[in-house]
Amino acid sequence: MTTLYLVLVGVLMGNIAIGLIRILRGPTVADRMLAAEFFGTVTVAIILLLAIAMDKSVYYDVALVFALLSALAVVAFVTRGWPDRKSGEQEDERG
Amino acid sequence: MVLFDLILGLLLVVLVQKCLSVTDLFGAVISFMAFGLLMAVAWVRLEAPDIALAEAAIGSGLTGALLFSTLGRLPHSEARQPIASRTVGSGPGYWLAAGFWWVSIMLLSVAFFLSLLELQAPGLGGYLQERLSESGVLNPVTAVLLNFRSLDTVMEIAVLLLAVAVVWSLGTVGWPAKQKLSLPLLVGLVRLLTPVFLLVAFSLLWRGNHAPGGAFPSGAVLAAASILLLLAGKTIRIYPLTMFWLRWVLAAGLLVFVLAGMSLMFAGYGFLVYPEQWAGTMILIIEVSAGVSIGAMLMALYIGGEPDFHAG
Amino acid sequence: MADWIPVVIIFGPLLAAVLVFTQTVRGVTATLVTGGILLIGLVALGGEVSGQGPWLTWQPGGWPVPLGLRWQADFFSVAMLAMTFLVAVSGGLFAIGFLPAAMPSAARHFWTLWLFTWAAMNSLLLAADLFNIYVGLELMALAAVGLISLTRETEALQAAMRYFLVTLFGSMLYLLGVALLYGQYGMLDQAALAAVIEHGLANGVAAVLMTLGLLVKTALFPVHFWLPSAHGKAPVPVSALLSAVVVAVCFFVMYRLWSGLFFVFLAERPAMVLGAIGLASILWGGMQALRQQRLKMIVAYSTIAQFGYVMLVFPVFVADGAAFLAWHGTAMMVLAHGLAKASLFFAAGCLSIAHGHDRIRELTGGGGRLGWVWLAFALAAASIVGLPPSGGFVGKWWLLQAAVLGEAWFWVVVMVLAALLTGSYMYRGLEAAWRPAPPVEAVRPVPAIMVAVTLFCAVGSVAMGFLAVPLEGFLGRTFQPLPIAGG
Amino acid sequence: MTAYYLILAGVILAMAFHGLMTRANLLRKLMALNIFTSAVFLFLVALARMAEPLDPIPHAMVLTGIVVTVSTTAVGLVLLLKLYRRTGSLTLQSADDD
Amino acid sequence: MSAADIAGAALVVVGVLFFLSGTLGLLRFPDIYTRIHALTKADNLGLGLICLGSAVQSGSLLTALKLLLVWILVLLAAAAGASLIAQTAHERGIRPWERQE
Repeated sequence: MTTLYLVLVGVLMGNIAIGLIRILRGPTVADRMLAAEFFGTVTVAIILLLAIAMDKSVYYDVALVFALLSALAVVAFVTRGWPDRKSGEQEDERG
Repeated sequence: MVLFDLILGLLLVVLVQKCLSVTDLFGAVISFMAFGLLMAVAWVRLEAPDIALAEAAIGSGLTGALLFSTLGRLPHSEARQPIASRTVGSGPGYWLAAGFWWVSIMLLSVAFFLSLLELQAPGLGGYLQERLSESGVLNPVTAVLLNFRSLDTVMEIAVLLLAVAVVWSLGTVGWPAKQKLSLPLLVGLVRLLTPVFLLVAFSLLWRGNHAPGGAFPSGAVLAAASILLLLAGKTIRIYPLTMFWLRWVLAAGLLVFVLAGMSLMFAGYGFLVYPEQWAGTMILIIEVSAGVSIGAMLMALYIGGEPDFHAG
Repeated sequence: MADWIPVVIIFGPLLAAVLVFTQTVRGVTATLVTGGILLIGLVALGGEVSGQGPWLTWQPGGWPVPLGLRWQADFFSVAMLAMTFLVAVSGGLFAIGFLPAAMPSAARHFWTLWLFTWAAMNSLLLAADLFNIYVGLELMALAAVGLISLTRETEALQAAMRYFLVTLFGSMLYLLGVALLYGQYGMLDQAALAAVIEHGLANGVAAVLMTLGLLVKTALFPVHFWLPSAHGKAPVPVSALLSAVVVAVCFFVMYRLWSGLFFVFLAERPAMVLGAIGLASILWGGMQALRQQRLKMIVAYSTIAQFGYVMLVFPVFVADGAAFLAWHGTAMMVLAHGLAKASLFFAAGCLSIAHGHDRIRELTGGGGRLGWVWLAFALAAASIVGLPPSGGFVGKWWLLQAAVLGEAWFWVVVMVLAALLTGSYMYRGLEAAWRPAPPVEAVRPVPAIMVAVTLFCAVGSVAMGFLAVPLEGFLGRTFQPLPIAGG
Repeated sequence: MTAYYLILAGVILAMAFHGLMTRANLLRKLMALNIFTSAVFLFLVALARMAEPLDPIPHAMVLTGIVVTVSTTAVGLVLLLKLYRRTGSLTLQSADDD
Repeated sequence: MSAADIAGAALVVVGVLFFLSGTLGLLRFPDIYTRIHALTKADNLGLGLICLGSAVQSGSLLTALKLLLVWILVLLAAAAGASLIAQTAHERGIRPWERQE
């Protein structure tokens, strides 16, 4: 049984490897961010499968925290991380 | 299991190589965040749940947000930049020094890899199991952090508070930051997620005594919740009085820990020596205060400067 | 033993820093009150150490060693704590006059970072656990970065960034060495490891990594490039603290390792390597100091040279001469160098306040209050060079005696050469003193407290020479094998 | 079998060290320093796993290290932004001691 | 190999297949808007099925509810993230891909 899950985890890791190509080729910044978000979800899936393979229920909490934090990364990217040339960059702090 | 390790190791190496050599800065940051995610998978593989929690909350959540807010202020982060630094010096002196350095580093790394074979890794696991019952908590990592090696944790919270002091000394930040573009969806999302964040944060804090969790992951989840509120534009207005309380909340974790230790010393038990019957409750009090103030400190680090309420 | 002593010494400045951060106490009063409390703690510690044998140990958290942590103190750590106390308090007093004149905007943040650095140094001087030393090194490094970048000028920010990258890399090398040792023996305490450690590749690599990490932080030859810009561009009281004590504390940690944990490895070859590093630092620091145009840069480069000189203790010690004499010489030299270096930077600060710059060519001679500043500069320079009555002389003389007794003639020649080199670049700074006194209106008034503090440190450094005999007795039992911790 | 992770940590250490030394961009240097730190922590946790029974002391050390690393990285990023505002570039000019 | 195990395993395998489709979509689709579609498929169904599979397999109600929460959270994050990115991409003037006849 655990070998099946480990094979599946291997397949998911393959997904990450393929997703990496999008990071390199992605023309716009948003494509790279999509790949990053995809990695977040795949990591949650991998941790869930590992939790079953190593049958430790504590890893479900790790997956829960990961699921929570994936929202933060995307929101941080959209509001602060996307360099925006048109509207210029306000100086929002006094050095 | 071996195949899994090989793939994981390969992916980690490829991500590190991409992070350091892809020309576009943004791609490098994304590869670095992916590296953080896979490190969390490695912690799960090596059966370190506490570290996986901390890496999830601090590594991929907070560091990612920090990097994005930095990248957002560097307009040309997408442009192709020269990767390698131009060779600084020239002439025989430089090449002699570079050659000396290169050889010595090669020798050191070969010796390092050879020495890996010798490591017996005796470990203190067995020794700790015997003394765990006296520590007042069930989770061994929390026992080590807050009872056996509590001095390390005190100084580590001091490092965090010092980081906030240094960031504040480097400049002030307009508060509340003007929101660049209105995203009603984001406000809705934040209104839904914030209760879940708080629930998870305090559940992590509460079960720190008997299961993986504790002050650091819960503090990081609290900081993530407050960063989400900040990004959605939902920030409180700061007056001189709130500024006064903000400084005390930041310093609360360190103060409670040190004063608890000192009071134990004056009570005759010795610095940070918990009496058997109160160990559990004292550790809980210290952990709650540390968790809340770590959340505040990580939030202050994200803001990146002393909030300047005159601007608001 | 009184459990409260290390707690007061480490957490006194830390609590003061937190109180200053929360703006409940003004910075100056916090520093002076902490100074008072620490004076009591130091006197009590000195009494305990001289009373109850060379080594004192405390166990915070109350657990026996392999599981818990340990603090330890011997004569050398008491002397270093005293020197840190003197430089920190005098630097604070100097800052009272210097901050309003030089950087009024940053004065608000100065005191918190100053007290944090003080707490980090005290904890490093008392720590016996390898991982606790790592956290202490990070605390000190972060505070130093904050202090260097306080003026927010471009030069200071670049120096702070360079120092930040280099010193964190050094801490990581140190931690890697600690991880190797933990992998080999499963223990983190110096004494426990010293009893168990023997020759082996893993231990050798761990020793090299930890020493390399600390060399990076002590800014010795192969990895010295960050120090001149960091110490030269930082505000004066900061460069005084950094040069006099922060670098000395890093050397102290290396001294603890090589005289305790890695004492088994201190055979012929590693001692020669350490000596060669010292020699290279002396030559490189000296040559660069001769080329500098600004007074503060000369003093910064002399730090590299002086700590190169101090590294000569390893080959001299191995040359089976009077081993104890070599260690006493090192201890005395580090202490005297600390006070003298602080006084040199304070003098450079007074001169830069008076003239608005510190380029040697345009500095004017000693007149009025500047006369006292130049006198202090001369006394401190004498102690650094090692002229007879001063503390620096006693340290170098003991080291020279040990080298002669051990027939390490090569190192004797090196020491003499180093003394000549030091003398030449110190004189370069000093020759401006003989120029005619400046017209009164050309020079801005220097606050009295700054001149007093400069003079106090210089006289302190020289006075250590006169106290050589009792100090020798006090340091006499410095070199003892580490205490075998219980449990 | 977890000894494999020691070798993996060593490889990542070497790559991060190379990146730290050769990259001029300060943000890349900061990321290389973080990767170097993660590799040291991977080394520690692999040691913890190799010990019988599982040894939680390195776990506590790594937890402390992660918090220290995130605070130093935050300071490094703010310093980097201040430098960028002043000099307009993300690289350190060579030490110009006049 | 109880029935629950087999059912769980089957669900997980299908879940992984959806992830594969998500990856291919992320790679092959021409512009950002279509890639978002591919991504949300992977999130909703891929992870949903894996959560369901492991919930069935774990047997305890508490774990099942926790996994349900994980799935809902990822759904929320993916949906909100997708529309946020699409909206800002549109504002930044990234035009959708048209088929050149």
